Amino acid sequence: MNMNSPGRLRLNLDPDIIAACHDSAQVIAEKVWKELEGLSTVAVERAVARLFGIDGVDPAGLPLPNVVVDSLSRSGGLEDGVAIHLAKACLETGGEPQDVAEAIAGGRLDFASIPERPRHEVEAKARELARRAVERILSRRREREELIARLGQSRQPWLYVIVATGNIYEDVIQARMAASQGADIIAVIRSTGQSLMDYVPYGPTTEGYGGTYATQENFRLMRKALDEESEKLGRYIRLVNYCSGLCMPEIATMGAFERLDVMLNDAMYGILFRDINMERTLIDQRFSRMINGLSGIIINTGEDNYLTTVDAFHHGPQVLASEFINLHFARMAGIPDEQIGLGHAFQIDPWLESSLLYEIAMALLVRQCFPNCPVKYMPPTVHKDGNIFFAHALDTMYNLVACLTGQSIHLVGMLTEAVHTPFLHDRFLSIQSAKYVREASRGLSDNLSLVPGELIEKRAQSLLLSAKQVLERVKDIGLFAAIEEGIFAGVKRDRHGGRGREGVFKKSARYFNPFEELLSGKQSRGFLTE
Amino acid sequence: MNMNSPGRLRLNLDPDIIAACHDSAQVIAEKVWKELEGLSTVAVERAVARLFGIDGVDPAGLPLPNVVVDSLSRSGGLEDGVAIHLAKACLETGGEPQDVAEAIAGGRLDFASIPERPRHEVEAKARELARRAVERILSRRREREELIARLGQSRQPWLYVIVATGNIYEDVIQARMAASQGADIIAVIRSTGQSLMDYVPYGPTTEGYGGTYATQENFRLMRKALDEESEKLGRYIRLVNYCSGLCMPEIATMGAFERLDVMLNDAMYGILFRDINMERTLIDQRFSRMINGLSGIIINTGEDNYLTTVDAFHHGPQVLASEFINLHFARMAGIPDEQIGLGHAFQIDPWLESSLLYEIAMALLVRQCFPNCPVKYMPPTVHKDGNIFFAHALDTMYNLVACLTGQSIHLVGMLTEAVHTPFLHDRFLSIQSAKYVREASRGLSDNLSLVPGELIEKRAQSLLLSAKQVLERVKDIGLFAAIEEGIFAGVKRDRHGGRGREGVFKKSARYFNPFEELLSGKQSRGFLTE
Amino acid sequence: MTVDGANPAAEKRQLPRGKILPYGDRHGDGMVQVSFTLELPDGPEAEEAGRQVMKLMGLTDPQIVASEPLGPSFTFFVGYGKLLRPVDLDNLKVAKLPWEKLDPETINKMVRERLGRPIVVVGAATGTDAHTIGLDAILNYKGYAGDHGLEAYSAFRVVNMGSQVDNRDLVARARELRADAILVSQVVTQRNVHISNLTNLVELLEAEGLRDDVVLVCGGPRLSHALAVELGYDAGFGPGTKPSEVASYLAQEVLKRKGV
Amino acid sequence: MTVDGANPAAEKRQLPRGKILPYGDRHGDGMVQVSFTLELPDGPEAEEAGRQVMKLMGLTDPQIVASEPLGPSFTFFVGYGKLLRPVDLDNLKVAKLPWEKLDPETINKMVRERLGRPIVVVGAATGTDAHTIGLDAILNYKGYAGDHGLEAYSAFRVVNMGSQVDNRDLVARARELRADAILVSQVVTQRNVHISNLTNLVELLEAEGLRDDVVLVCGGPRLSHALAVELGYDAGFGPGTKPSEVASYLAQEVLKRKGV
Ligand code: B12
Ligand code: B12
Ligand SMILES: Cc1ncc(COP(=O)(O)O)c(C=O)c1O
Ligand SMILES: Cc1ncc(COP(=O)(O)O)c(C=O)c1O
Repeated sequence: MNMNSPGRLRLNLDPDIIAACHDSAQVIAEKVWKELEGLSTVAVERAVARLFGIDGVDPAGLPLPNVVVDSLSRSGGLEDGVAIHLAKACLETGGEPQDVAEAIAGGRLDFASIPERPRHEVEAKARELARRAVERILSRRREREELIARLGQSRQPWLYVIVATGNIYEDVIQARMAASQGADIIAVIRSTGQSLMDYVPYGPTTEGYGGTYATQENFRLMRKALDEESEKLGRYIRLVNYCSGLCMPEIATMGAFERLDVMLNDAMYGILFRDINMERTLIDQRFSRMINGLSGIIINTGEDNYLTTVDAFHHGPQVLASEFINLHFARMAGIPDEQIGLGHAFQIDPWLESSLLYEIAMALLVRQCFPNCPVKYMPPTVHKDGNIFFAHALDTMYNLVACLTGQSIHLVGMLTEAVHTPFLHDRFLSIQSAKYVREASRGLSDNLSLVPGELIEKRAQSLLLSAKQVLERVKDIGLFAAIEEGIFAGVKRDRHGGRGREGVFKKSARYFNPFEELLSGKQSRGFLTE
Repeated sequence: MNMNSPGRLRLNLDPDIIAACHDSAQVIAEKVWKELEGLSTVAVERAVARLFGIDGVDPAGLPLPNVVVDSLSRSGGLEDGVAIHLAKACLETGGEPQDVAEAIAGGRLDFASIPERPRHEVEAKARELARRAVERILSRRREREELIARLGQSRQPWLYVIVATGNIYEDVIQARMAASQGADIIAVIRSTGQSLMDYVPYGPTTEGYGGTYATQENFRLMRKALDEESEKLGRYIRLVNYCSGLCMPEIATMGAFERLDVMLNDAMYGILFRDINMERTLIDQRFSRMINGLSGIIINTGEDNYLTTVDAFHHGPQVLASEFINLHFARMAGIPDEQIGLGHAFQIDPWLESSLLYEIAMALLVRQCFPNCPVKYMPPTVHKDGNIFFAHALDTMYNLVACLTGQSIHLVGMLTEAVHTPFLHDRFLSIQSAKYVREASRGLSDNLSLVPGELIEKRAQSLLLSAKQVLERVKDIGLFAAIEEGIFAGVKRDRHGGRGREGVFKKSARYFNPFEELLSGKQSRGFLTE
Repeated sequence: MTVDGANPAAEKRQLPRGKILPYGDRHGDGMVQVSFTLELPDGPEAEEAGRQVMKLMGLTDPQIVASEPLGPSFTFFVGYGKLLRPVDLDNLKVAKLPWEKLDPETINKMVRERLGRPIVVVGAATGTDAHTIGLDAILNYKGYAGDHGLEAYSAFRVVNMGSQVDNRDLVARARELRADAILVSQVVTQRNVHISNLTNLVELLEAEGLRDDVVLVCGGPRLSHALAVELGYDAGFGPGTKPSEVASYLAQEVLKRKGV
Repeated sequence: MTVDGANPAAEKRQLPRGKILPYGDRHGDGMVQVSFTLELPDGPEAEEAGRQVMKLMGLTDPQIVASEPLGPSFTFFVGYGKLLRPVDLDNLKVAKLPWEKLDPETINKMVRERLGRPIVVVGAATGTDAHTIGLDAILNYKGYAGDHGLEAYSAFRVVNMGSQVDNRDLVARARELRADAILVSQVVTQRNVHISNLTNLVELLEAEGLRDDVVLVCGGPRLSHALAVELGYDAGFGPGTKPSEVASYLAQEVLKRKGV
């Protein structure tokens, strides 16, 4: 990973304050996990089913992982986890998990009617199935590493653009063009509403709104196209999709199987922005991140969304606090810092005097607090309106700040942000301007240093101090209460409210998830060198 | 004058080299003047006629200053200068110079037939007429100073835009709108070709190409409109026109009478870009600058034009050398540094790696070499094409450099530069973006300092050193030979070639120009405090 | 020898009264900028096709000033041309907004005196739309651009259901609260998803016999009063709407309906 | 329960063969961006007039997405709409360039062998046009974009008269040099000043009986071959022209005229 750096442009920050932030955030994350350890969710179990190789839909169109989990839920076995029941069924039938799932969907098999077996035998089978899954994922990961070694990749900041036509075939066209124009990372935005669906759609899709459904087939089609472009262009093009929503772990699994490179995965986004139940989200994020970590996928957190919802000038500390928390949740799930792409954004009112100085302060602060993270910088959006020319000028200044402050992943802003999801040429124009700024400003941060005690440094120092205070408060009251209080993005959620709550269940004493065992506590890098 | 500064962003420059540049440039300018002292031009004489109050056209449409000078030329008296002949005619007829001019135009009077008078009497009359002219100019100057004191003005950098519809009435509309959008300075671009006309058109005009004719009536109409806007907006709006061409001193006079605030006035522009005879231009620039100086007008030099003609990356030293020369020509004509707006530009190929660093180096260098000059910074133009969106992004970076490096006069670039002279909304969009950058970057240069020995500083130091060498070479061979060699803008001109050469004449022993006597060697500020 | 004998009056090439053309740098020049992409590789053929697009838009003197390859098979164009077909100002149909702007005190007073209780308002971002900022701007105390939201008025009792609200849930809630008005926000408009969402709500209300009992209002950045009326709403509010405008409308409309 | 059953073939809503529409984010969506100014104060009336402008341009679903006051009496609009009138590719008239691209050696050899002397070329930026960069790019040794100018060829003898050349002086010089070709550059185009300049040169040449003796070529950023031919020139070269293209054309055309 060629980590970008802000050169000589460095803030003078108190390392003790940063350390204190880390300490608080770690306590916050650990406390959450201690409370939730005894719970699992339908999404986690469906992900296990997928990891075991189950895919496809029943005649009614219901995805087989749902069929399996629903069936197990009806038969009362869900509390044990789907893994041992599937393992048992495989042993019983001699088939693969997919065969079991199809048999269940076809009404030819019923979990309840499968006779018990010795625990160690069933666990061993489950472990074997899990190891196969891990191997499948690692082989995609190695594939990525080989491609990068062979084809190379752009210098950072990497230019990241979205495609969002709603139609995977149009998306493919647009993505290919974007790559040939200079994009390094292509994100396929999901259709509005997918995050609230408690299943993952199946097959190629052509009818999304404001985005395209995330399906494994869509992932595959896009990955294939981008692999072709990568070969053509002689540089590896990364593919992104979204984990958030009611299906975080399943989508993480699909991403791992289809060699996605980056996934939006935020510990709290679902709670705050989709009104998904807190426990559900926090359990799901953990398992999904274990898989993201294993697959070598860079996760991107969603703090930028706070800044679209509340005033960016005043909410800097909350963003930073949330980044510390997201980081520690990710580390706990075994993701190394090199895969933790914390998110932030350029969203201060452009007409505020010295707004650029505040943006630089925040961007440097994030860069310096998380030196090993491939931080992702989001462009201005809220303060754009239909004046596409002004929006383009605003993006240009944003581009400069992205380059000057050494951000790693540079999401390219669109001049038509306030009008529509990007058109083919919107992306061209935005990439052109971002490339110009990237090349023209090469070396700038090595030529400049900050004057101590001036606005930029003072602002950064005060943001850091406030973030520390926010984190201490969250540590004191716990994350659940903090969200109930509306500390993040000004959004208040009830611990027991929100969608998908019915999908949370208490693990039985017999509960077994071989992936927990395999992946827990390990940094994903470990797997490759094992 | 609230001079802008680049804050903490300062280059480490060797003051001895700067001093050496000044020395060479002063020698260069003095040498030129020594060679030309014995010459005058028809344009200088027409300007004297205008200063004496002659205006209007004859029935054929020929401006009366031309009628007077042509008539004198025919009668063989031009070598004495127009002043004494006019003074004599006034004494003879008891009328004003305007009456004399009309009588000559009407064939009722003939210079040759006016009897001689004692020299001291004629000179005294000429001095009296000249003092009235000076008073007329100073009263406009005081008016400006009072308006600024009462209404105030923007903080620098001042936003400067052009209007160029070809039609003064449309120009007035566009200028009013531009002022209300935030422009601080309005320049009325001249029609292509006016600079080659050996007379100044008369009256309001509506048919220019790529600009509007500079006429005294057009100046008046625009000044009036901008005064109204200034009152409405509560800040003084400056008006600009062009001195260059075959009528430099006449237009300087008209500008002084109509309270223009800024005039493009370059010692060499006419030679290089209009193929006007060297001697003609160098004599004319001197007299025109004496008037500009007196009237409190800021002059703007045209080094930016070099960078549109030859590669900006390689020709930095020539630009700087030319600025030193222009400065010393201006100082010799009695203009204080506070009125010498040296020009330069952001014109390096945007796709050159680190181009922005080179632009910053050059902009800081000019700013620091001429700390008391209201330097004028020109936007990118050559590297723009019909992609108006990219052009807008380029201008945005230019805007930042203008603010960061403390330029005083910020000519706002147009996104449609490669397409047409600006439309009403082009100006709006460009001003909007320039204002955004100005406000957003407030204080930035106080927050940043340059890392010594890095690219920006090294580049600036090497440009300065090369400029010194260029100046030494020009000093050695003289300015005429240097231009013949094509040292500036890659353009070679012959000392005895070019247009308007026939308008240069040798002064007789009886030559008298009361303005030379009144203004020579005096810094214009002196007049107000006298 | 003068350059021209300008005459300001003659010069103002006035169009016929009530007719107007786009303005570039001269009255009546008709100048328009366009940009678009064609699925053709860059080259003279594409450029000619681009010019034809401009002709199909009725532009005189079409000039393609930039053609940028977007990849092997698409080209992006920027063009300038003259639209010399005037707009007839006299025949413009500008949807008149059916209320006048009142200040908060007047609204509060008028509702207190004439209705005797607060107007009950239920608001939601419906369907899968999760954009709440616009809705909150209208409803929440904080308001928008220095103008307080409906919560700040004694004249309103506000229930903000938030985002992603199913139309059925919204209707149920409105019935339960005996709401006087329903306020819907729709921000995502790709493939007209807002139109189908909005239409569906009207159908539900009609099916439940509730349509006439409520003042039905929608808002969002791509909505206008004209479009709202077309879709069967009583009013619609577009970008930049201030809460006090909505408050003025609701107070006047509800009181009118109640006949008080 | 799946979201949709996409079918890539069916999905490609192909237009009839040879017909093409602008492309925003889907084949055939017709999306076009426009911007323009109207001489009206900002407000609902102006916005409706803006929408009418878009309708007059034949745009379906016209959306004004920005309206910015430019001052008290002008408003600037940005809009998006759909142009659903297809361009007919089969009927495109693309001015075919009447020469093929040759390399410098071929040109030099061919002129040496067939004409036996260099082709004499006089170039100028005429009228009051002082833009010499484009003309110099074609004529001077240095050339343009890595391609040498005509001076670099043994096949040409180049006389570059520079800028602001009066058409009469140009004609006189061409006669004096017995020029085979005249090359004119015109960059300033405001109010079509280039058109009158170019036309005037043709008239002068005709009046002097010289028109048929020279290959007459013009160039500039707003010129095209089609326009040049329309104005009575033999060829025209637009933005981005390389000197070798001009050299190829001149060699072929002059040799053809001379019948060698
Ligand atoms: C902020 C934002 C978000 C935030 C929303 C946070 C929140 N809590 O609301 C987040 C990051 C979560 C988000 C997510 C998405 N967004 Co969003 N988002 C925006 C953004 C940047 C600003 C919108 C905004 O808040 N404007 C400020 C408010 C005050 O203005 P307003 O909504 O117009 O409201 C005013 C008026 O319209 C009116 N009004 C509005 N509602 C109502 C209701 C009533 C009753 C009344 C009377 C008046 C009224 O009054 C308000 C005050 O004047 C816009 C782009 C832009 N710059 O406009 C994109 C944008 C709206 N988003 C878009 C999309 C596609 C999405 C996603 C679907 C993308 C994805 N697939 O992930 C997601 C999913 C959201 C979902 N399921 O709906 C698109 C919509 C494209 C289209 N035209 O269909 C836009 C235009 C961006 C783009 N170019 O792609 N988004
Ligand atoms: C450089 C420049 C100048 C320089 C010129 C220096 C010089 N020595 O040439 C200076 C600063 C002196 C200048 C002055 C003016 N300029 Co100027 N200038 C430009 C600029 C920035 C670039 C033009 C250029 O050199 N392009 C690069 C060359 C290589 O491209 P090209 O000319 O298109 O040439 C290529 C082809 O067209 C073709 N070609 C061109 N000529 C010929 C001839 C033949 C025979 C052939 C075969 C091919 C050929 O081949 C070339 C190579 O590919 C443009 C804006 C822009 N970005 O385009 C404005 C621009 C052309 N200028 C403009 C104007 C109005 C002026 C002035 C009149 C303004 C004023 N009133 O002061 C003055 C006066 C000039 C005059 N009397 O003509 C306008 C013209 C508007 C219009 N469409 O009418 C422009 C578009 C700027 C604007 N938006 O206002 N300018
Ligand atoms: C972390 C994260 N997840 C997901 C999304 C996308 O939203 P949705 O959940 O509707 O797909 C975003 C949007 O920016 C995000 O930041
Ligand atoms: C110093 C100077 N004078 C004059 C002009 C204008 O040219 P013209 O001579 O055509 O008026 C310029 C153009 O930029 C200039 O820089």
